[in-house]
Amino acid sequence: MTTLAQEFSKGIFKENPTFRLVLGMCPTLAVTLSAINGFGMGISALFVLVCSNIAISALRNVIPAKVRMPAYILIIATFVTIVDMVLKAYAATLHEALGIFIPLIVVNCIIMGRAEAFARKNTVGRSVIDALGMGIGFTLSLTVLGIIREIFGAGSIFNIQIMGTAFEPMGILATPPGAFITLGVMLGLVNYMFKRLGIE
Amino acid sequence: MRESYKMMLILLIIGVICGGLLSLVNGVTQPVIEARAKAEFQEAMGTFFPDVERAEEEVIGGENYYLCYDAADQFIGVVGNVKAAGYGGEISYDLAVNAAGDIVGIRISEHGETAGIGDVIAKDTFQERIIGLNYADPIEAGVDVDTITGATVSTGGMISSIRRVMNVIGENFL
Amino acid sequence: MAKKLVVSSSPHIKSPENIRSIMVDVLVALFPVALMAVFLFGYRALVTMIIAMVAAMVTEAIILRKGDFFGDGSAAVTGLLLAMTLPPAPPWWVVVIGSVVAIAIGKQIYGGIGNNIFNPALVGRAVLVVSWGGHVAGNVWLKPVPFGLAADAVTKASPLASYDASLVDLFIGTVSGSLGETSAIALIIGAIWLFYRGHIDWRIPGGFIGAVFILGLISGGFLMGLYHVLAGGVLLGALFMATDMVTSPVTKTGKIIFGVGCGVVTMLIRLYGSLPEGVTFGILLMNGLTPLIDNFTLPKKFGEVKKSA
Amino acid sequence: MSVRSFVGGIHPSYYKEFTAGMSITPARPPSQVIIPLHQNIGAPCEAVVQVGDEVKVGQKIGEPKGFVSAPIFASVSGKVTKIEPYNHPLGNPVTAIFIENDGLDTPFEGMQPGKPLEELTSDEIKQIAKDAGLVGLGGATFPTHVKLAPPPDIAIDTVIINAAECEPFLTADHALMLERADDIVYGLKAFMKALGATKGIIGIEDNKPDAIANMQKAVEKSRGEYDIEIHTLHTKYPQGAEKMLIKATTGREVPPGALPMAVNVVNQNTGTAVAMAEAIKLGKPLYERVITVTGPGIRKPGNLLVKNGTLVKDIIKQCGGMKDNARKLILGGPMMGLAQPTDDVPVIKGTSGVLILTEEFVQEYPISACIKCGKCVEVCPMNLLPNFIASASEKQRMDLAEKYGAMDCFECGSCTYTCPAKRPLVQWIRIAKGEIAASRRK
Repeated sequence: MTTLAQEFSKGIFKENPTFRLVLGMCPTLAVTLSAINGFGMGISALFVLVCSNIAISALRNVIPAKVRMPAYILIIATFVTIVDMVLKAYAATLHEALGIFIPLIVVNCIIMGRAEAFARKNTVGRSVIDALGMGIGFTLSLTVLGIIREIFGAGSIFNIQIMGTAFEPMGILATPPGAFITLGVMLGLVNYMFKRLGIE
Repeated sequence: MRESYKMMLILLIIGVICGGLLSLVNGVTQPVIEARAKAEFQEAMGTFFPDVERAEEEVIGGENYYLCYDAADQFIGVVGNVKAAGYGGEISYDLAVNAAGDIVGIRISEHGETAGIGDVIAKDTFQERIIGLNYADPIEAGVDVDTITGATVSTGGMISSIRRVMNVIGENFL
Repeated sequence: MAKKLVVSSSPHIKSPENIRSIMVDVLVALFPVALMAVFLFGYRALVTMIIAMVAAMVTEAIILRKGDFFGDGSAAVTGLLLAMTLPPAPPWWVVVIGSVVAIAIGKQIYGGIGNNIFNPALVGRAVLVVSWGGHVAGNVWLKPVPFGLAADAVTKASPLASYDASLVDLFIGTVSGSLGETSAIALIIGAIWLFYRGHIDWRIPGGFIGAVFILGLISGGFLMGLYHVLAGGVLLGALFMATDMVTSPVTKTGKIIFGVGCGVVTMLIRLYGSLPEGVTFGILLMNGLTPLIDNFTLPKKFGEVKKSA
Repeated sequence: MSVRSFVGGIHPSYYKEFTAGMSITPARPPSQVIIPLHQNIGAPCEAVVQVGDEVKVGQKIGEPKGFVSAPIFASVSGKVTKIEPYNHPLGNPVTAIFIENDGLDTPFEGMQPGKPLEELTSDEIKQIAKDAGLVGLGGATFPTHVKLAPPPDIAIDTVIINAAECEPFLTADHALMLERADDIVYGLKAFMKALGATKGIIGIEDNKPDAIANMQKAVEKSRGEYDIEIHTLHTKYPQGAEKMLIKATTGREVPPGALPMAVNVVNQNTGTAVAMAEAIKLGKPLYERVITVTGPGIRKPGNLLVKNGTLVKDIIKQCGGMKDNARKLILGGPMMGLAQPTDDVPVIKGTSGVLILTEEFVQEYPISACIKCGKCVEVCPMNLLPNFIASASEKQRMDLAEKYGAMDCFECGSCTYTCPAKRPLVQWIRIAKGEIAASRRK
């Protein structure tokens, strides 16, 4: 039996959804233009993940197995719509930047994956811990990618200019190919590090 | 048979709860969203026409045009929320024309042009060539506006789109 | 018998040629081009070439953890080829980043020489074009002044944007452009050396230049066809970039298809794209198709009769 | 006449200068010969003499056990001292007959001149070839009488004498053409008569103009009688591979997996033609042959007439011994010959050369990744993709190796020679061929 601490940390390190499981690539590649976008996307997914894990775990004995998918979709879609509306009202710029990728959280593999693989088999408590771990792992990865792309692609971090006026941003990092290249290089580095540390 | 009724019932209940939750959240956020949208538009209009008090929306050819009036309800100009064909897809931009038919402002809101080349359309070097042109001017690439070398498609697309928008504005509003 | 006899399987003799000697041949072939670049654009051209080569070699030495900076020479070739695609005097850091990207991301990430899918020098250039287009592919070039020190030379648009250069200027190279692309005569001299040494054959350059010429001819007549071949980077691309062994097909038919494909994409970008020049992306695109082309053009074995349909 | 060729091939340094133009000298008689009972493609022989027997030169000592095989003869006169396994040029030890030379060279009584060629029938010629133990002397050692007996539904119209001698270093055939031109033509005529062929072709690479001139003279003598042509071939390796030779001389392409008979052609080696002539004229079976002893590692190179079963070390001793920097001993040419771990090995019918290479030829090159330069594709005479086959073999993808045509490779080694990345292409292809053949047998 894994401890709660392990349950929590696995999402951040060993089973990091972005760098280890390579899940949820669509938002990862699309929104990590800047640190704040990556962070916003991560937090949105984290919120949906936690809420849906709680709901699904709580209802795990109520929902018949045959219709669990539609039920999950309903639940997840509800939380996603809530996130969408709240962001639109209180963080309009972020909402505009994330665009279609907020509604698309519904089909994010991580959320469906955790619902199917974890929440429906575990207690509410463990599911929350799992969701928090996975969500934070996702948020961290996206933020790191966003930070890298923002520093070199725009010369700033969280919209604070840090590189001075002489710096000329590396335009390719602001484009979709830049997202692929950054992700690829990060995947390589993270896996190299894990190998060095003996974690497979 | 009984089992499938039970399934449907459970799905229905979940659906109802979800729907209720959403309408609740919507009730809180909807007014905020509307207020924000209005403020944003006001601000946008304001950059072109500082005196704007209210605007009327008109849709021509799938694009929005806002007729701006000042406090005295005097027509002061039109802002077109329009699109041009660029190299990297559509370019969305706002074009402001005053009552005399002069272009007073242009603002690129969205584009996919190549950084360092096509994105000159969002820079002053290109926009300065546009501002001040009149409805009666030819507005033609190479005649009174030059395209920018290396970004012929982006700048050329913008110029021909502006000519088209000016025609729409001229025929409908001036 | 003094020492033990060595046993190995046949053949027991090997051609003296190795990767290093091929790379040295490429460097030799690029020498007239480099010389012409320095002659046309001044000492800054030399500085750019040296920065690019040194940065490429140092990057490779660091990644491979080796002390021999020249190694098999491929990094030096990549660096020099990259420099050839750059304007005479881009900021030094642009050149360095281009070389680092070319070696690290264009080549070593795939497993080093032989395993890369895309031409490393062009990967470096593509990243630079997209990132700092203003510095490497913008609208301002130095107008070459033979024997001049170029520092205060006039700026002028690329001949592919203005279509006003004379064919003689294009042939000699007294037009604005990248270091290695302006002088057709120097490129041809270099390529003759490579032909003579057997490192390139006619198929890729023939297909490439042929396609560019024919499409140019269709678009604006014989002189326009010639103009498209001589202006811009077609000769540099066709003779030195597309012929990169690692990233082009090995089959004879495949080479022709590859060359024609490069030419067609180049011309499509030139005639219908927003960029004035399309050689870089034309070649990179076809690089991606290379394994496919090879697989579809497996040669007929000796003695094999083509099955009639 | 135009110079003929095929597509592909390489131009290595030929190193023929070591022995070119040297006349054939008989080797010093060895004190003992060790004659392996397996000397050709096909079944090994069985000894028909016993320890203690006295044998004479040309006496049959090994009887073949199958159709695709050839008898073996004593090359010296003397006493059989041992019959036991001994080192063999092909690797594993093989049962061999040890004969102590009495130095008398007493000829076997059975060696008598027979009827002249004009009076022989086709079947008689085939029988003479079989009885004389003739095999292809180019190195493949395919029994000659098998080649002379095509299936009844195939009519052979052309016999080609392979005098290309495309392997670098070797000059044995060259020497034969200078000294035994008449016998070569005689042998060719015998082959043509045996097969009922109407045309004879002698293919010679254009780096041997003196041989071409000499052969031309010999051919002139029988003009009108037989239709024999000399074809000048472009000097390149592997011009002497049978499929390449047939393509160059007749323009016909042997289909993959088929024998030259499929295109109505039979190939014979220069040395085989001479042996055929000797068998008819003198009744002499195949017990000695011309071997080129050459290479930068030998003190006195030369073209030697060597008795079957002579130990290589005896030959080397006669040629002044190895130089101090000699590092590699090869039986055959440098492209397809076999490196030997020891010089204590007898020469056999198929041994065309003794090649000693020095240090600079045996240095190890670091093998790098394939840079897909395509040079191997360009040189492959079979028009295969050696780099693809080798890479597939390296990755244990024998299915892919087969798809790319591994089984059509005849291991000429041109790809390995030319590879700038120094990749052992033909070696990997050999592995693939072995595994594919093994899986086909299953």
